[in-house]
Amino acid sequence: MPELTRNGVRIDDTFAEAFDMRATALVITAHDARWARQAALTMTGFATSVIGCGVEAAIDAELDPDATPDGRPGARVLIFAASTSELQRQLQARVGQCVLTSPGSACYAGLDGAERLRLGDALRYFGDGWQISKRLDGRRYWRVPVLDGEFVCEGTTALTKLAVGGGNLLLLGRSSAATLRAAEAVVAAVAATPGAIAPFPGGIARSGSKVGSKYPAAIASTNDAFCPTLLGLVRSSLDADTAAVLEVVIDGLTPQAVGEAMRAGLAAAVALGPEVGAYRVSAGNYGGKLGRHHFHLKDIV
Amino acid sequence: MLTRITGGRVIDPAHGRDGVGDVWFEDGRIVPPPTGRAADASYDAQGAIVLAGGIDIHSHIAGSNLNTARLLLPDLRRDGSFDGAPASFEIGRLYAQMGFSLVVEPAISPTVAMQAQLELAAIPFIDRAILAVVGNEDFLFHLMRADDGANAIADYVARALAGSRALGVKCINPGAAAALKANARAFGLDDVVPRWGFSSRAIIHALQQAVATTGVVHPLHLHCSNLGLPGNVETALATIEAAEGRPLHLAHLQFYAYGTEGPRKFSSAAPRLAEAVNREKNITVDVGQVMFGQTVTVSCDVLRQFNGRHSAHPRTWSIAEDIGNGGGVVPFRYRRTSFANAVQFAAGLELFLLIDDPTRVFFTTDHPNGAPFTTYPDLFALLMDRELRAQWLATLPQEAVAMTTLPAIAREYTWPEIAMMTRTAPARLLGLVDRGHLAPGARADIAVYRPQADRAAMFRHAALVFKDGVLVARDGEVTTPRFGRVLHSSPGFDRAIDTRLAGFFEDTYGVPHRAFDVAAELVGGTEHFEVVPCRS
Amino acid sequence: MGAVVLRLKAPPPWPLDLAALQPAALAGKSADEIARMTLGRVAVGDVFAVSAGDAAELVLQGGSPLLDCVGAGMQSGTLLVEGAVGALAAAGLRGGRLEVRGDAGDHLGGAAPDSRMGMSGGVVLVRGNAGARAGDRMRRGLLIVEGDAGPEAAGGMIAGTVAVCGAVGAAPGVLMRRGTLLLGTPAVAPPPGFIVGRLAGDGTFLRLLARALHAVSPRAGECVAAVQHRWLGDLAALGKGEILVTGGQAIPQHQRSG
Amino acid sequence: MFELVDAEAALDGRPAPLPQGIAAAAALLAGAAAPVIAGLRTDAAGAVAAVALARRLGAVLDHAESEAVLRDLDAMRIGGWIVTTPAQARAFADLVLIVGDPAPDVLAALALERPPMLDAEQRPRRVLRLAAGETLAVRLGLLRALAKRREVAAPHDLVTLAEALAGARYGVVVWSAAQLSSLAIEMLCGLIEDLSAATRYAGLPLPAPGNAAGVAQALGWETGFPFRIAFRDGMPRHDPVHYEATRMVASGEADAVLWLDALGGGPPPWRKQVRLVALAPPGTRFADPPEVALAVGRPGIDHAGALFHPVAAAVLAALPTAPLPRPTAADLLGRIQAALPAC
Repeated sequence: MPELTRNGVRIDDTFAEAFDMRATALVITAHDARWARQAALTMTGFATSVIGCGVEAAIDAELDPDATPDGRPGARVLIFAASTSELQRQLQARVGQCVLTSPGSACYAGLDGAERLRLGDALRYFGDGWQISKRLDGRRYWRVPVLDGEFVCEGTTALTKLAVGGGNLLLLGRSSAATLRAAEAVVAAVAATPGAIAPFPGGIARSGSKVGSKYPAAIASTNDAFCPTLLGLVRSSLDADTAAVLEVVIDGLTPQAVGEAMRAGLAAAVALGPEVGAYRVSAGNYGGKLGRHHFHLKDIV
Repeated sequence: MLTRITGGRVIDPAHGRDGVGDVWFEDGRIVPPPTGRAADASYDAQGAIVLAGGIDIHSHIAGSNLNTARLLLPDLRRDGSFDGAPASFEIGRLYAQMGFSLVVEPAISPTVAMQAQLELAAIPFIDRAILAVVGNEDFLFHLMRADDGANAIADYVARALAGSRALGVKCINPGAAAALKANARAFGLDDVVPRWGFSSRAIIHALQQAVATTGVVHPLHLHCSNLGLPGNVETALATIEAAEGRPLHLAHLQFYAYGTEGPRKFSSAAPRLAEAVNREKNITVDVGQVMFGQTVTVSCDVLRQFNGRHSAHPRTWSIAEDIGNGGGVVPFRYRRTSFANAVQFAAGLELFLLIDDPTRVFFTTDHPNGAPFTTYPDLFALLMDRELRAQWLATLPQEAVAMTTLPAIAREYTWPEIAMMTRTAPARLLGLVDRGHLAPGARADIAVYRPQADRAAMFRHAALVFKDGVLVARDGEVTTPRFGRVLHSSPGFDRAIDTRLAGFFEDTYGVPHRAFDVAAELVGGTEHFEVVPCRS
Repeated sequence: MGAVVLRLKAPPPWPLDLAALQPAALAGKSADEIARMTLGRVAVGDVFAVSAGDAAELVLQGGSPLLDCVGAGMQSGTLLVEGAVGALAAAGLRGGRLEVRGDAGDHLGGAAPDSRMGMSGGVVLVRGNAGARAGDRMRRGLLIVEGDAGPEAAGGMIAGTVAVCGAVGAAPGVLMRRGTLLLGTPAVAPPPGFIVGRLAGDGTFLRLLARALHAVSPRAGECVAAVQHRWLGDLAALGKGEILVTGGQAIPQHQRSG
Repeated sequence: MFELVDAEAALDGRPAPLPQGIAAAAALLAGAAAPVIAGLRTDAAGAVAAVALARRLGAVLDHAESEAVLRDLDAMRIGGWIVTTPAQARAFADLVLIVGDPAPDVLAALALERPPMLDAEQRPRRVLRLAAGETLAVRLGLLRALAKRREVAAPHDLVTLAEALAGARYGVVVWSAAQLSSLAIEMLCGLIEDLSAATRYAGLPLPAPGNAAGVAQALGWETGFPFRIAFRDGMPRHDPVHYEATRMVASGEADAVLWLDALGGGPPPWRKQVRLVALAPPGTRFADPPEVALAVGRPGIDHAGALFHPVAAAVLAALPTAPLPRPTAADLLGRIQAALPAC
């Protein structure tokens, strides 16, 4: 595999293979930033991978009061799913269980577009007939009576079918600590990129996976080629001195957003250098057979 | 003036005629081809279909309930697209364009007959008739208790026909309107009218017998109980059984063709009903087909309308109680996207297609209840074209289509069947000897259709329409208005019934009974009316 | 070219129905074509000096209480009246924007003659006063009266928002089913059929409302900021409407048993 | 003051033969830019003839009592209504709520002093009254809220009334639209609707004079609309605001009026000068002589006519009580139409 080196960091000539996804965005507000963040974190919890959670979701940005519809502090969250129906189902469940319940919260569309998902339109029934609809400036809001006042929730939010999931960077380090530092730097860079998120705990996945398994029931299993403890037992992609590998998975509302996030993440990893962070960066793919979006590391470095 | 329509395919099932030929008429009547005389006027019908004028046995074209629909919904009519309740003149024009020459308004209570007759007098081009509604009046129940019940009821029914100048007898959800006055909200075949204790079944029997006694040709025209409710096929089947072989006409049967199968507990039970109708030869039916779009339901089934008022679209209604039935007007929009409406649409077509005998199933939408009569052309096209039906079905909710057998039905109506269903058979059902056919002596009510790829367009605008030998419409344009006749029966009765009616009405309602009688001199004089003979 | 401008040449001879003068319909018509349009017995050109335009924007220069049905049934575009209008302005309005820089007559934003529904979308702003039954049977949209409104404002309202920055006449919100009536003049007691309700503690909805109104009328936006009371009714009807009221002393919270 | 005496016609107050009167009427109407056919106190045939003439002239049609009729029709259109007839109320109503002070003749037909004729138990009727007035709509609103068991503050009399209303088996609410605001009628219809959830209630809107209800019916079947219709290009248009005859005369928009009053209800209500053709029974007094006055027969008195029967609440034949060979309104209108110049 030809190699490219930047700031002493080896960059594999490979590509991240990403897939089309359905996505939406929400703006969640509250009295203060803390409770806005709390509602956003709760509704994006257990949303690491579509395989096990149905959706992948995370906070895209925290918003100042002047950037939200109601002039209160807020957070924008992005939610990705493999199908529109699953996205609708999860949206309803998560906003209903995690935002409607959170003190002082309100919830608005975070995306414009013609195709819509039901938000307040689906949740209004919690009002048991006492819910009130109000259309202002062409947007419809529901006011649902709750114990601390009213839950204000926009009727619908937009759906995008241009979203992409599965952008990724694999960070290979000579120590566990250095690998984690590199991954953290990548996550911070992705977080600063609008329209892209890194799901998984803190944005990092240590359980990078491959498709299939020896067990017929499992559709994915550990990516043995990148497991340091299996070096020598399997056909490995690792070097002899690789101590640990971490993956940052990136979902974006557009292919461009994923590309930008990967570019920023790769730059951050490179900036750390091979001693402090990763000595080598790679990416996960399935030979180009499964996803139509290929982000070649040599193009974004 | 001797007139000849030449070279068309003349279809007259009454006389087994179906072939290319001429039709001659003079002085308003069909005549045999004359020898030694040339036609004064001749119309070329080569390639066209020549039929007698169409007859619609059940269409709400007059009366205070329909007029309420007009006054209730001026906003719907503003853009000209709403045909649910056209003005009287327009009714005549639109029917004439389609080649119809007689329409029966089937629901006029004798207490509001005067206005209905005034309205009929304002409908040009076509002949008209009303059916008089009985079956919910306290006076009838009073007679049912009397010693001379059967005779008195026959006299009363004959008296009602005379007073209202009606052709036949209609009975609408017998007993239910009376029960509603006592706050009943449901009423089935064997429920009884509070205070009087008579069931719907008993009222139907009494009236069937009365109609037979009067000699009126048209059998009791019955609007059954439980209209529109899921599972009401059982009501319709029980009613057919209750007729016990005596003649009975069931109106708008589609509205009773509902089972409770499927996930939504609403399905078409039309095949079961069709089977029963095929078996019971004493039964005739009209369909009351549903077509999609805005309409207004107008019915003397005041219980049904009272219960259905909250499904109004737009959200307005008039429920009016009166001596006997009263009436309700509830606007409604049948939607293609609605599961229930799609099942209704399919169930109607199933009835048309599964009832074998075109002499016992009649062509109606129960205008405007299932759809305005201006949808007839589309309905004709659907009956005659399986492929067109498939196209329509493809636009409907498939889970609704699955609740019907319509996709599997291959039958396509032929021209002779259409002629039988809309000309020959209705004339017989109403006891008319000189209408509905093209043999010498018949009235020269003739419709000529020029076949074209779009069958609906063909039926919408008949190429030529003659009424009593006068050209009244040509390719959709009507000529100078002229007026047809109003048909009615005139059975004899014992005048003693008048005394009983007078006493009951003046005391109970504060109005002398005679005040309700139609005054012929105010609706065009005696020339305006034509008596249809009773069986002797 | 821009907006179509109609300048009133002289007071109308009698009440004229201006519903036909829809901004979108006039755009692109020549001055002659517009002048030939009829308003009952008179031609537009008899009453107005016409200058044509190509935008869905209509300006009426000069007003009169004899100009009825201004913007009635309008679906899009903008209509600006530099003067007063008569009855039924914005009646049955479905979209677009009407601004009246003067007073409006009765049934502003109400049901068009022969119809059962008031305005069902769009934005209406009246800088002056309005007559009786403003917003009658309104179903959707935003109607702002910066001055006073007559009796039965927002009567029979189905949904939508009516804001009256000045005083209102008797029986505001009568037969209101849903919707919001904002009153800018402090009032002390709810009208018959309304009970004293509560504002939501977080005020989120008021923030949204203030923002939306402020964009059309800063004065109306300020009224929202001053809202202190919320009355609920009309209990004779569905009872899911609200009257939002600025300042004043509210009567004590209605005590329910249990 | 001018009184139409028993001459066939009068031109500017001077007797004239009928053909001359017809010709003058036709000429006057044909020359008008905005003619109005008003009054319309006539039978069904007169109304039908008036529609034909209006269609021909491009005229507006309005009835002297249309305001009251349209108030009732509006209430029906806005939220729906449940109504009954006086004949039914007489037979079934065990409770009658009389709102305002309706004309006593129809009330008498209800025989309120007797039990409902078809009530099995023959219990006496309960008769309740509610005064009309400016605050009626508000009071009715409170009554409705009470009837829905909502906790509104309301005067004691309304609380008592609400309790009484709930006890009826077949309640009838009687009103006369001429005395009530449209809002009050809407409230009444709503009250009846609310009460009908549990028991039976129906409204009994009493008809306005001048056969207004009968003429509304006739205009309905002839044109599809009630009063305040204009014809443009032969097509009817209905606008209750702009086609109000009184307003059109007051504003000067109408330049000729055919005042049709075959039922003897009196001259036009307006003082404003407008060119006038009057069809009225002999004995009718006018402040100023109309340009053309034609004597017309009275349906139900001089000749047979179809009129709205206030107790049956239906259009019925009214046979003449004292037949006289006077022309009917339909005759005269037909002759005027025939005398119009060909178009």
